[in-house]
Formats: sequence, C-alpha cells, structure tokens
Amino acid sequence: MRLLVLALAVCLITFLMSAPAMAQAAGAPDSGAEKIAKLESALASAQSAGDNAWMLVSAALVLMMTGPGLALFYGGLVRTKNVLATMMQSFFLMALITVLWAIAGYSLAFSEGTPFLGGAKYLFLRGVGVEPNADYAATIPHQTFMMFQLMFAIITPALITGAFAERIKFSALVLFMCLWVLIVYIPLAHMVWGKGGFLNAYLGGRVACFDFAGGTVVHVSSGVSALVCALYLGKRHGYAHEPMKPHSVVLSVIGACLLWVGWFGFNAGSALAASGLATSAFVNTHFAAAAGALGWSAGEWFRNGKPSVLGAVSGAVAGLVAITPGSGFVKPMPALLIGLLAGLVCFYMVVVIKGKMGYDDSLDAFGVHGAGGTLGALLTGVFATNAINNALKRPDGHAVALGLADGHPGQILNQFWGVLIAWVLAGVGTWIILKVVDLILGVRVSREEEIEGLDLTQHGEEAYNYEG
Amino acid sequence: MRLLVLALAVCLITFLMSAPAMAQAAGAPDSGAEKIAKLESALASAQSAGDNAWMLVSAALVLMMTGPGLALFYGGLVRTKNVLATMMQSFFLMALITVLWAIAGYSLAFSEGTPFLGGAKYLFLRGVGVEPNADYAATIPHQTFMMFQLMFAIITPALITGAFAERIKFSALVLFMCLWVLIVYIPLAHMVWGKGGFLNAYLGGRVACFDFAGGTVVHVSSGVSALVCALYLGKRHGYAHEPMKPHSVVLSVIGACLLWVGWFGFNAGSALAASGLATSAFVNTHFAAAAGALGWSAGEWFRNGKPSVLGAVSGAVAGLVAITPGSGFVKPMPALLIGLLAGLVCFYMVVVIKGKMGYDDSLDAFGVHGAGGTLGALLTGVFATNAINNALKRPDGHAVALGLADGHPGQILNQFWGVLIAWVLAGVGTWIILKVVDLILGVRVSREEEIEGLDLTQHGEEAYNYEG
Amino acid sequence: MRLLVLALAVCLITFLMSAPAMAQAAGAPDSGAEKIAKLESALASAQSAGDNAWMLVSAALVLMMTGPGLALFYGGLVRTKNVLATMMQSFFLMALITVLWAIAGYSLAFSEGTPFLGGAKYLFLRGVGVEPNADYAATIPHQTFMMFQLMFAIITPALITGAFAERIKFSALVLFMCLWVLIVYIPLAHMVWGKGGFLNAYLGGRVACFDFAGGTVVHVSSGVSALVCALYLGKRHGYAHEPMKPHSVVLSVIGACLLWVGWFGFNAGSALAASGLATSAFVNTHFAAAAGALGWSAGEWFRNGKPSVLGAVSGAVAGLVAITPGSGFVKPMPALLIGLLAGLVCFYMVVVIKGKMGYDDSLDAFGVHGAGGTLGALLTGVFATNAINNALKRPDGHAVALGLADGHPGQILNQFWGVLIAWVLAGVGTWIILKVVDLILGVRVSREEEIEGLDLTQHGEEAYNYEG
Amino acid sequence: MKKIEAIIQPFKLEDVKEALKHAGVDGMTITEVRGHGRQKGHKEVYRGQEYNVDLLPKIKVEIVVPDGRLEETVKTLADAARTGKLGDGKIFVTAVEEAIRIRNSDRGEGAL
Amino acid sequence: MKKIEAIIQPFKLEDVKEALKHAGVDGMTITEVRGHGRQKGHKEVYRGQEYNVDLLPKIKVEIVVPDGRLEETVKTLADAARTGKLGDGKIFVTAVEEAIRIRNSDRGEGAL
Amino acid sequence: MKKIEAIIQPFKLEDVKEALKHAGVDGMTITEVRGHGRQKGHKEVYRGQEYNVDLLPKIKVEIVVPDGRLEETVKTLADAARTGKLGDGKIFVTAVEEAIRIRNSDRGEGAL
Ligand SMILES: Nc1ncnc2c1ncn2[C@@H]1O[C@H](COP(=O)(O)OP(=O)(O)O)[C@@H](O)[C@H]1O
Ligand SMILES: Nc1ncnc2c1ncn2[C@@H]1O[C@H](COP(=O)(O)OP(=O)(O)O)[C@@H](O)[C@H]1O
Ligand SMILES: Nc1ncnc2c1ncn2[C@@H]1O[C@H](COP(=O)(O)OP(=O)(O)O)[C@@H](O)[C@H]1O
Repeated sequence: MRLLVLALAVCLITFLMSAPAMAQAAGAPDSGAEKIAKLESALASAQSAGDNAWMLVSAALVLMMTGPGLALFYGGLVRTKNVLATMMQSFFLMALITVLWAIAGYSLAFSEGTPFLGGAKYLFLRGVGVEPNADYAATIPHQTFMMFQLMFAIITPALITGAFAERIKFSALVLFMCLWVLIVYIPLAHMVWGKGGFLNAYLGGRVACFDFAGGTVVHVSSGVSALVCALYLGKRHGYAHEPMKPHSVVLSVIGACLLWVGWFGFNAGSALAASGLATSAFVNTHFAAAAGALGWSAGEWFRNGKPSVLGAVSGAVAGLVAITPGSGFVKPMPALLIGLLAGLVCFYMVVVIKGKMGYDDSLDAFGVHGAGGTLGALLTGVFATNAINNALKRPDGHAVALGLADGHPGQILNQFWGVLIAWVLAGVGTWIILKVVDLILGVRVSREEEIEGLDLTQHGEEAYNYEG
Repeated sequence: MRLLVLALAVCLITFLMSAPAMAQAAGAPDSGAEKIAKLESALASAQSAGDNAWMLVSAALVLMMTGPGLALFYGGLVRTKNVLATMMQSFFLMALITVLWAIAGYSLAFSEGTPFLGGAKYLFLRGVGVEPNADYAATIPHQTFMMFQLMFAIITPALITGAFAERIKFSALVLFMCLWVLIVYIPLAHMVWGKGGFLNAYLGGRVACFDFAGGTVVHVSSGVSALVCALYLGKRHGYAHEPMKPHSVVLSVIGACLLWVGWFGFNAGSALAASGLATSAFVNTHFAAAAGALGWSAGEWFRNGKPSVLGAVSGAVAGLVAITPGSGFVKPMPALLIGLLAGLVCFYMVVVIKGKMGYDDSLDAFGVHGAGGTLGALLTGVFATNAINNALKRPDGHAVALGLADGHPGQILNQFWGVLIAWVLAGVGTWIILKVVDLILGVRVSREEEIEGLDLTQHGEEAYNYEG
Repeated sequence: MRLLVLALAVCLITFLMSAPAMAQAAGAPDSGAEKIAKLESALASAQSAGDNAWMLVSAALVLMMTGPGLALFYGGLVRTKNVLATMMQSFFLMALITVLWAIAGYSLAFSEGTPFLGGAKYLFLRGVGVEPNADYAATIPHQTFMMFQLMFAIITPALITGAFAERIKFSALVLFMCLWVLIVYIPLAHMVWGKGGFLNAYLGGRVACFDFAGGTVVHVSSGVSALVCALYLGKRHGYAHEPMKPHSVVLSVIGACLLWVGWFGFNAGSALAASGLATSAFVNTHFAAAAGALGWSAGEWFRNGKPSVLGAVSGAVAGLVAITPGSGFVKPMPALLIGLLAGLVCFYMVVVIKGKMGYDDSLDAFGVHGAGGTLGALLTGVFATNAINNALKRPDGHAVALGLADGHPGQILNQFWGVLIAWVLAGVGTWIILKVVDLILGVRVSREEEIEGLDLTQHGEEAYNYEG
Repeated sequence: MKKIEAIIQPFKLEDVKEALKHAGVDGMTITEVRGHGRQKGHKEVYRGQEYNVDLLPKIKVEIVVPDGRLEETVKTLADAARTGKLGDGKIFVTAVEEAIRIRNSDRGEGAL
Repeated sequence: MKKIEAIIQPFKLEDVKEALKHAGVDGMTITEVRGHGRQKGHKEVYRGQEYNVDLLPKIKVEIVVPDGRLEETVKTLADAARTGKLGDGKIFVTAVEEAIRIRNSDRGEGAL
Repeated sequence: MKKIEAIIQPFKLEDVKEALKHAGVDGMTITEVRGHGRQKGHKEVYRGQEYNVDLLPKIKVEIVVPDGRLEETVKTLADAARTGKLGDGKIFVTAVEEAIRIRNSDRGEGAL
C-alpha cells in the first residue's frame, strides 16, 4: 500500500513537474496555430493589397489608353473638320461598352459556358463581388478582374475606328460597335481567356494558344475588322487627290506617348499581380516599343532620307502591338527583336502594301494592329519560354515547354490556329454586321456631310474656335 | 529510505525523459513567438507597402485631375484670349493651397478640435510623420493621408474657377481662394471627415452623413460657391450676344478623360487602402461616368437630334460627381443608375434651367458640381448598403444598416442635413468672402481688360503664337 | 524487484502521461516552423507585390515625364516650325537609350567595376532577371530596378535638348546622345549610385555624396551640358531680333503638370519601395514644386507687375529640380524652403543672368536644371537628416549624422565634391563629344534650314495642318 | 461696283454684322489680320524675354457693293464699328471692274 | 494688269490649283477667309448655348494677270470652282497699277 | 491714295516693319497667306502618303499711302524684304478711292 501511495505520489509529482511543460506545449501550439491562421489571413490581405494596387492602376492605365490616348492619336491624324467625331468614337465607347459589359458582356466572356461563348452566370454582375475568382486571379477582388477586362473590351473596338474615320455615321457606329463587341470580341475573348475557352492554354482549352495580353483577341481582331470596314465603306471622298494631312501631329505624338505608358498596364497588368511576371511583361513592352520606333524610323530614313516623327511614334505603337501576345512569355532580347521586326513590317505594310492595294484604312488600323498583331502572335510561338512563364505544369510538376525556344516548334502551329480563328471570326463577323447596320441605318454619311465634316454634321460642333 | 531514493530516481529519470519535451516545448513557443512577432511586423510592412503604393498613386492621380485635367477641361471651354488665365487658376492653386495646407490647413481640418473645426496640433505638420494615424488610416504613413487630403483641398477651389472664368482679377482670385479654403472648405472637411466632426459617421459625429469621397465637401461646396460667384460677378461682357464658343473642344475632351482616369484615385483612393472597398469604389466610379455620358448624350440626341462631344464628356463628369459621395457605399447597378440620373439632371440644369435663370456660370461649375453633388449625396442615402461597406458596426458586432436599401430610410434625412449644411456654409461663406475681396482688391477686371482678355492683362502672355 | 517493477511502471505511466505533451511539443514546432517558413516566403512575396506595384508605376511615371511630359513642355516653347523636331528629340531618346541600356548601358552603370565605371557583368542583361538584386533593392525584381534606372537614363539627355532646340541636325543629335549617355551619364550614375561608385554613400564610395534621385546625376549633368551646347552651337538665327515666342504656352503648361505628376515616380520611386521613405520623398517633391511656383511668380510679380503662367510652371519645375537630390533626406518644411529658393534663384538665372551673359539656352535647360540642380545638391548637405533617412548606420547600429541639420557641416563639402565632379565631367565631356560629332556630321543645320524650320527640313512634316 | 475694305476691332464684328444685315447688306468676306497704327500695343514677357507686340488682332471685312449703295454701307459699317478709341480702324474704298458669280457665271452687279 | 480675287469653297482649292496650272497660271496667293452670303450656315450647340454660324470657311484666291489673260483665267477658275450649289463664291476683278518683283525689282507685267 | 500690297517671306516681316517705321510709315495691316509661284515647294510624307506642298507660307503687307509717298514706300519695303532668292515675293499697287477713319469719320489722306 505504501508502495502504491508512493508510486502515485511519484507519478503525481512527476506529472506536476512536467505539467507546466505540457501546459506550455499544449497552449503554445494552440495559440500559435491561431496566430498563424490569423497571419495567413493577414498575409492574404497584404498580398492582395499589393496585387490589387497594381491591378487598379493597370485598369486605370488601360482606360487612359483609350481616352485620352487613342482619342488623341487618332484625333491628330484626321482633318480638322473630323477631329471631334474621331475623338468621340473613342470616348463614347468608354461609356457604351461599359454598360454592355455590366449587363451581359462580362458574363458572356468569362463565365463558364461552351468552348466558344460563356454563360449567363454573371449577368448583371450577379456574384461578381470582391471575393477573388481563383480561376482567373486568386489574389485580387473578382471585380478588379472584371474591370481590368472591361478596359480591354473598350479599347479593342476603339482601335477599329481608325479604319472608317472621317466618313461613318455616328448612329451606325453605335449600333455597329454594340454588335461587334457581342459577336466578335466576346466570343474571341472567351475562347482565348475564358474558363473552358477553346484556345485557352491554362483553363481547359483544346488548342493551347498563348496570348498573354491580347495579340489575337485585341489586335488581330480589331485590325482585321478594320480592313473589312475600310473595304466595305470605300475610300474617303477625294482620297489620294486632295491633301489629307494629319491636322495635328502634335496631338498624335501625345497620344502615342500615352499609349506607350498605358500599355504597361495593358501588358504588365495581364500578369494579374504585381509579380516578377508583371516586371517581365513591363520590360518586354518597353523594349519592343523602343525597337519598333527604331525599326520604322530606319525604314523611313532609308526610303525617304529622313525619319519622320509620325513614323517614329507609329513604329513604337507597332512594337507595342506585336509584343502584346508574347509580353509575358518571352525574354527581353527577343522582345527587342519582335519590336524591331514589327516596326519594319508595319512600315512596309502601311507605306508599300497599302499603297499598292489601294484601300483607304484611314488611320492604318489594319496595317499596324492587324499586321503587327498577327506577326506578334506567331513570334510568340517562336520565343515563348518557361524560363519566363512557368505557370503551365506537366503532371509531374515540371514546367511545360512553351515555344520553339523551349524546343516545342508545334506551338507555332497552335499560334497559327489562334490567329486563323481570329482572322475568320473578325473578317466574317464584321462583314455581316456591316451589312446589317447598313440596311438598318446606312453606315456612311452623304457626300455633302463628308465634305462639311463629321464634327458639324454628326455632332453640331467645331473643334477649334480660335478667333472667338 | 530506499523507497525515497527510488522515488526520487524515478522522478528524476522521468523528468529527464520528459525534459527534452519540455525544453522543446519551452524553446519552441519562445522562438516561435519571436518569429511570429517578427512576422507580424513584417506583415504590417507588407500590408502597408500595398496600401501605400495605391495611396501614393491615388494622390498623384488626384493632383493630375487638377493639372492638367481640370486646367484642360476648363481651358478648352473659354475663348482663346483667356485660356492661359483659366489654366493658371488651376495651376496656381496647386502651389498656393499646398503651402496653406502645410502651414495650417491640415491641422485645422484633421486634428481634433470642435465638431466644426480642427485644432492646432498639426500646425506646420508637427507630429505628422510616417507613422500611421490609426484614426484615419492604420496601414499607411500619416503623411500619405495628409498628402491625399491635400490633393482634395486643391481641386475643390479649382472647380469654382469655372464660375468666374474670363472676368476675374488674378490678385482677387488668390485672396479669395485663400479665404475660401480656410473659411468654407476646411470647416466642411472637418465636419465630414475630421475626427469628432459634426457629420462624421465614423469618428464620433452627431449626424451620420455618408460622404465617401467628397459629394458634399468637394462638389456641393464648390458648386454652390460657384453659383454665388456667378451671381456676384455678373455676366461676361457680351454674354448671349457675342459668340463665346469653347476655343478648343479638343482640350476639353483630353481634360475630361484625365478627370475620369484621375477620379479612380479620388474615389477608390478614398478607401485609404488597396482593398476590396477600393475596388468597389473603382467600379462604381467607372460605371457612373459611363452612364452619365450616355444620359447627357441621350438628352441631347432627343433635344437636338445629335449628341455632341462636349455633351458626352460633360455627362461623364456629371456621373463622376454624383457617384463621389456614394462610391464606397453602393452596389454597381445602383452606380449605373446614379450616373444615368446625374447625366440627365445636369443636362437639364445646364441646358434648360440655366438658360431660364440667366446667370452666367461660364463653365457650369454649379450645373454640374452643385447639382450633381447634391443629387449624389441624397442618392447615397437611398442606395448605401452594408453589403459594400460594413465598417460601421453596432455594439454587438453586426454591421449597421446604412441607407434605404438596407431598410434605413432615415439616412436620406441625414444626407439632407449634410447637404444643407454644405449649401449654407458655401453660400453664405462665399458671399461674405467675395464682399471682402471686392472691397480690398475688386474682384472683376475692367471692361477693357475683359475685352482684351485675361491672358494679356493679368499675365502678359498669349497662349498661342502660331505665326512665330 | 517489485520495487523495480513498480519504479519502471511508474516511469512508464508517467512517461506515457507526459508523452502526449511531448508528441504535441515535438510535432507543433515542426509543422509550425514549416508554416512559418512558408509564411516567410509568402511574406516576401506580399512585400514584393506592394513594392513592385509602386516601382512599376514609378517607372511608368518617369517615362511619362519624358513623353509626353517633357516633349510637351519643350514643344510648346519653340516656334511652330520646330515643334515636331523638338518633341521628336524627346521621343526618339525613349527608343534609342532603351536599346543602348539593354545592350551595355545598365551593365556599365550598375554592375561592379571600378569606382568610376561599372563592369561587363550585365551586358545584354545577362543575369538580370526577376530575382531581386539585394545590393540595390531587396524587395523588387532586379529587372524592375533596371527598368526604373533606364527611365532616368532617358530623361536626362532629353533635358539637354532644351539647349539646342531649333537648330540642331537630327543625325547629329542621335550620335551626340549615344556618346553623351556613354561618356557622361553612365560614369556619373555609376559613381553616385553604382555599387562601389566613387561618390556612393551607401555602397562603398570614397566620398559620401547624397543624391537621392539625381540632383547631380540628372540635373547638374544635363544642365551643365546644356550650357556647353548652347555656347558651342551659338545663338539661333535672329535671336533677340525676331520674336521667338513660345508657340503654345498651353502645351507647356500641360507638359509641366505631367512633369510634376511624373516627378512623384522620379523621387518617391527612388525609395525603391512603397515605404515611409517613399512617402517622405513624395511630400517633399510636392512641397518644393509648390513653393518653386510661388517663388518664381513672386519674382515676376515684383519685377513685371504680373505673374505669368509660363513663369509659374517654370518655377514649379525649378522647385522639382532642386528637391530631387534631397527628396529622401530632408523634412517637409525645409523642402518648402528649398523649393522657394529654387524658384527665386532660377528666375534670377533665366531672367537676369542669361540676359547679361547673352548665350542662347533656348529653353533654359541650364538656367533651370543646371542652376536648380546645383542649388539642390548643396542644400541637401544642409538639410539632410537621419530623422528622415536612417539607412546609413554606424558600426554600433546608430544612424549616421547626415547633413548640417544633424550637426555634420562637412556634408556640404561632400556635396560640393559631387557637384564639382558632375560639372567637370559634364562640361568637358560634352565639349569633346560636340567637337567629335561636329567633325563627323556637323551639329548645326544650315541657315536656310533653320529659317524653314526643323520639322520640314529634318523630318519632312508639319506639325499643324489646320486648313486641311 | 466698289469694294469696301474695313479693318475693325474683332469684338465689334458681331455688331457690324448685325448692322449690315439690317441695312440689307448680305454678302461679305472676313479675314483675320493684324494691324499696326496709332493704337499702341502691349508688352509680353516670356521667361524674361520681352516683346513689344505692335501688331494687334483685327478683322478685315470686305464687301463689294453697287456704286449706289456705297455711302450707306460705309456709314452703317463705320457707325457700328465705332467705339471712339484709338484702334477703331479704317475703311478703304476701291473700284471693282467686274464681279462674277461662280455658281452660274452671272456677271456685274447682278452677281453680288 | 488685273487682280482676280476669287472666293471659293475650300474643298475646291485642289481642283482650282490644277486647272490654273494647266492653263499656265503659276503665281497666286491664297488666304483663309470666312464668308457670308446666300448660302445658309448651320447651328452649333455648346452646352445648350446655340450659335447660328453664318460665316462659313472659304478660300480667297488672288491672281494678278496681264490684261490679256484675264478672261481665260477667270473662266478657268470659275469652271474649276463650280459645283452649281449656293456658296460657290464670287470672282472680283480690279485694276492693278503696278507690280514689282521684290527679288530683282522687275516691274510691270514682266514681274508677274 | 494707293494701296501697296506686298507678299513677302514671313521671316522678313521684322525687317520690313523696322524699315517702314524708319521711313515714317506707321499704318499697315498684315495677313498670313500662302503663295504659289516660281519658288519650288517641298515634299512631306505622312505614313507613306506623299504631298508636294506648293503653297508656301507668306505674309501679305497692306499699306495705304498718299500718292506722293508711294515710290519711297515701295522702295523701302522691297529693299527690306529682299534676300535675292526665288520666293522673295511681289508688290502690287492699286488705286484707293477713299479712306475713312472709323473712330472719327475723317476722310481722305488725312484718315491714313
Ligand atoms: N495706312 C494704313 N494702311 C493699311 N492699314 C492701316 C493703315 N493705317 C491703319 N491701318 C489699319 O487700321 C488699324 C487701326 O489703325 P490705328 O491707327 O491704330 O487707329 P485709328 O484708325 O483709330 O487711328 C491698324 O491696326 C491697321 O490694321
Ligand atoms: N458682296 C459681297 N462682297 C464680298 N464677298 C461676297 C459678297 N457676296 C458674296 N461674297 C462671298 O462669296 C461667298 C459665296 O456667296 P453666296 O452668296 O453664299 O453664294 P453664291 O455666290 O453662290 O450666291 C460668301 O461666303 C462670301 O465670302
Ligand atoms: N501672279 C501672281 N498673283 C498673285 N500672287 C503672286 C503672283 N505671283 C507670285 N505671287 C506671290 O508671290 C510669291 C512669290 O513668288 P515667286 O514666283 O515664288 O517668287 P519671285 O517673286 O521671287 O519670283 C508667291 O508665293 C505668291 O504668293
């Protein structure tokens, strides 16, 4: 009995002695785990703050590309009598597409549906709140993603306006753009970027086409549509006979600079986070713009004996267009090369080919965005590398080989399919929409209105009243 | 004795055996706690980096709204002979108010004092360092907050300049603005946003008026003051007889675009963090601008048979004004509605009412900011919901019902009080200040100077010398 | 034996009883440590997101300073016939310097080498990836740092163009700028900011010269070079006889506003993080700009009886220039003072001294950047304080006394050495480069070309074709 | 036919136009010009560079009238353009030998 | 010598220039002017403020020709500028007493 | 009275103004015009679209003088405007029948 008592006592004492340890041990993990859970949630918030800061800025930058960027770039290139109408085409789209997007556009592009078109889940933005949508961007509010994408849906149709500047009826433009966004842009955006989209390399697409920031979705689609518009509408009255010099190259240079700056949001923002990938895209964007400006300038210096300012800025835009699809996939030196090629190719398209073909793409939306976008999309297949973008993993966790640079030449074919689909959809879609709009409203102003200018006839205003 | 020895031995062995556990247990929590403390401080730094990044950008964006944004928007609307003077009015305020703010303005608005005016604590920015001021914004340097608020104090008086464009004496403007910021703006800012302010819903105000980004503080105050200025100064010489067309609608469109882009900093920056709330405000801002542009354009299309570019941009600004107070309180669809209503109402104010009333609010500072701000402040009472902004908690931790949408119709009355106070303070204050300035310096230039233009007579320059 | 059994049993039981505690204790730290490690890496990512967001924005802002900012500021100041050529000088540098930087510039400036020039490590940006370079900025991708620095290398030569506006041959400009960046800018940048640079206060320099954002590297270097250029090229044809009024002060005001906004990226971005230091620099930048505008305006009001708009914006730029070196070292009130002094001194330089000396620094690159930069660099030695910037530690961990304000008057001498080196390098380097370029290409256009204008003769374009 | 060429103050254009309309004169052509005369100019200063601007903005109004309407038109115009201050401007009258309406090749006074 | 002063529609300038070139007329001076006549203007509205713009942009072409070339030049010009609509403009002919070529002080018809 | 109408190179305006001032000629009206003549223009290229610009910027100076001052004024003007190169411009002289000073309705040479 004594022994038992003793044993119990010993046990008790020992237990008590170790009790503090246990208590500590039992307490520490608990409160530690809590703290860690708290830290984890605080961390998610901190990560989101950084990424959201960048994405909000990016969205703002992309809006700035359309207005005042593109409005100025295009506005400077037309004649005085059409400058307001041209700027209005960009500005009004900022308003129009926003409403369309809020009601149905975002849902049709980004909710799950078929491989070719999204569904109705997000109509009226139901369910699109501040909680992240992990499919697209796990660290930023879903609405931030929605808003960023909206800015793309605004600028893309705005790019087309370059093709029918100085002769389209404003009412026709409004109808055309509504239909074009619904019929051409949204399906294409869904195919390339939407969950389950046919060409979406990341979210279950059948053909893995890489388009980081919109080579096909934005530039090929708008550029090809621009060509169709230019062909359908016909030349401006007096084209190639009367002088149609840009009324203010100064405005165009300002616009081009703002496009360049805004494009950082466009491309680096497409990383959807303030990550190293965003930096990569930022660097590539800048390098391609620079090389594009040099390329076009070199072409002009060689051909005309002097480089023009309009040429330099056009070249920068061409470089920016061409790097767009690959901006988050290629290394800096290839980015320089892509930009340089784009500068030269678009120069050749605009200066030589357009002259030979004889269509009147007033502001060269096709020559720059169509040609540059196609070139860039294909070169993405050449230079894309998982050294820059390793988001795509094999089942064993290794990064997938991306482009020819990674030893995957087949990617060029994938890119080709993406481009082809964009060409066909944009070409056919635009033609049909133009036909429909023409039947309903007529697309082109009368000869008299064209001579008087769109500012007065479509909007009842004059851009400049210096003598006042 | 043996037993005792045994017992002790047992205890010792057991103890030793459990010792490692204890050691570990004792060590782990300690070093873990340290690490966690370190993590917590690093986390605060990371959170602050994200939020500060966004807030610095927002401050920059709000400055950009004044210059070049507003300078261009207003500058384009006046006649050639007054464009520089008009731009100067915005630009000079960027300098003048900054110094005022550094010396006394910030302290009077944001340090604790009475419900109607702050105190002297922060004179010369004493004590305003990089440590956060948790009352206002816990995750960003106090100076960031001070700077962000300064940008608001700059643009608000700049908005008024639209009312007395083309006829005010520059020296009078300088004196007027100093007094106006001290007597009208700062008290109002303190009441609505300052700790202990009379209308501050969050920091101990008596009447809980919601004004997320300045519907009353910025737009009602400037708009109503503008009306008083327009009435006091009288019409421009030749008003309604000579043409006073905007000398460059192009400049105004650029300005409006920059205002739109900058407004993201204004409204989404008012979340004081790169949070989901910032995203909400960003979305609402954009939606209201878009709907406002469509609203005004629809009005013009209906009334004049064609929508003007100046109308579209004016409508966007009206939408932006109206959403400002509610941008961090309402859902996206109500934001669309608020914008649309603002576009229509401000169109009606400027085109119909102003014509009937006959005052010469040269650039429609009242018609857009006064009317739009009032409308927006009241509609905030209708649509504010804790589903978007749940910062206001009941003692039991539940979010307080905000507006009519949350089943709290009384908020509309609260909003009304806020608006009323702003109207009265701005109206009476401005009138008195004008009287005083008129006595000291005279507010209006002579008839000859007005005909020759303010650029030459007030600043000795001409805006354009193209023939050079 | 029983005792032994008993003892063992006791030990066992006791052990078992404490085992859970041990298990917990052993398990908790392990998984905690893992989690903490994970947290730490996640934290680094969150911190980086915030800082990178700010730095990408800053880089974009600094690019915006050159185009459209400086392009507009300078473009507005020249005559109509030279506006495009002037804008081109800024724009083309955006392209040219980028390629130079990618190939060799960054390496020569920022890889380790001698105290006077960097090495070849980063040629073609080898090894410059997304991993941070802890020497320069531990929390952002190395490429972000490289890109931010590139934007500085672009704007610095662009500032010089103000000196030979309206008379330089474009081909000569291209060659001159390539050489100037290689021979003047890069060595200076390496000395002040490069690891092991002679003047680098933080990374092993011999003379601790403080230059937060480029007072010597950017402004003294470009300003002094501008003076040499103005002297070498001689006056414009018709200088002081024909009127050479700014063709559009409006453009210059827009440009100055964009410079002001962009300068936040320039100075606050030089904190290389979205930290409290960035906020300090932001505040100082804004305050100095404001005070500079007031200073210059006061000078004009006193001298001419009225303040001009061009004067106010010039003063703001002067304030911005002068605060640049000290923006991350001084308190807000001294920043106000520095700005005010800069406004007055640069006003005096441009209005009085230049007139007396008789050189034709067309756009006052020397009067503003040379004088303002020198003033600011010296005043940094006066007002720099470790209350704002405590990065420099003594071995005992205390912050080093920085300027006179901290009781370290010797710093003014250090600053003087920095300024002197910059003056000499810029002065001698520029003179030699001009000589070489003149021999190869000729630097100045012919009298006929100058009369016809650079737009037509160098680029084959006209800026405005309003009559179109 | 006579051509009346009036150099007037820009801010008087509206008044002149109205007065002429009342007087039944419809056709006119205006040009933005700059004039130098007794009216003294003003000083402009750009960064310390002073310019004495002595070419001031004016509007030139050209009206071709039948001989019979000359005096009346000149008087109407001058009255409407007068402020009584230096710089009000001048009116010059020259002979026009022929006038042709491009639209239909009408000639002479009927073409006005 | 005679001075031909034609007010034409701006968009006709190119045609007129070409026609004159074909007709061997080389020297001319053009000015941007605004004209008021039978052609009715248009309404512009800025924020509800309506303006009836009745001064429309025109181009004034001035050509001094030897007497012998007057008719031919006028005809060429008028034909090229004609659209047949209101607003086509007018041509006025006045006598020029002397012409001097600044470059070498040539005078008379030889100076043209 | 005579009207002297000179088309000169824009960059010569300052010299001409000064010379005229020295010669005691105060009143003048100038207009920005574009001229076409022997001086060949230049090529401009915008995105591959070439334009041969053959209308070059000129300044038109108009001076009405009493008959007696005609020759002196023309000479002064021509001398100041001369560079000796193509494009220097022309001077045309026409008769002015009447001049009226709007301010006070003075007429004739006294109104100049
Ligand atoms: N001799 C002249 N020839 C041509 N234009 C003249 C002449 N004198 C005056 N003018 C024009 O008339 C305008 C008014 O002349 P000014 O002498 O200033 O006033 P006022 O006619 O009242 O004496 C001048 O700005 C100029 O355009
Ligand atoms: N009497 C006039 N004097 C000067 N210019 C005139 C006169 N009548 C017409 N013009 C000019 O000719 C232009 C065309 O005249 P308008 O009456 O509109 O058409 P149309 O010549 O076909 O009848 C006017 O805009 C104006 O510039
Ligand atoms: N016949 C003319 N009628 C009207 N203006 C003319 C005529 N010939 C020349 N001019 C004007 O004179 C300017 C100079 O003429 P141009 O032939 O180039 O040089 P130059 O007078 O030295 O021979 C032209 O640009 C044009 O404005």
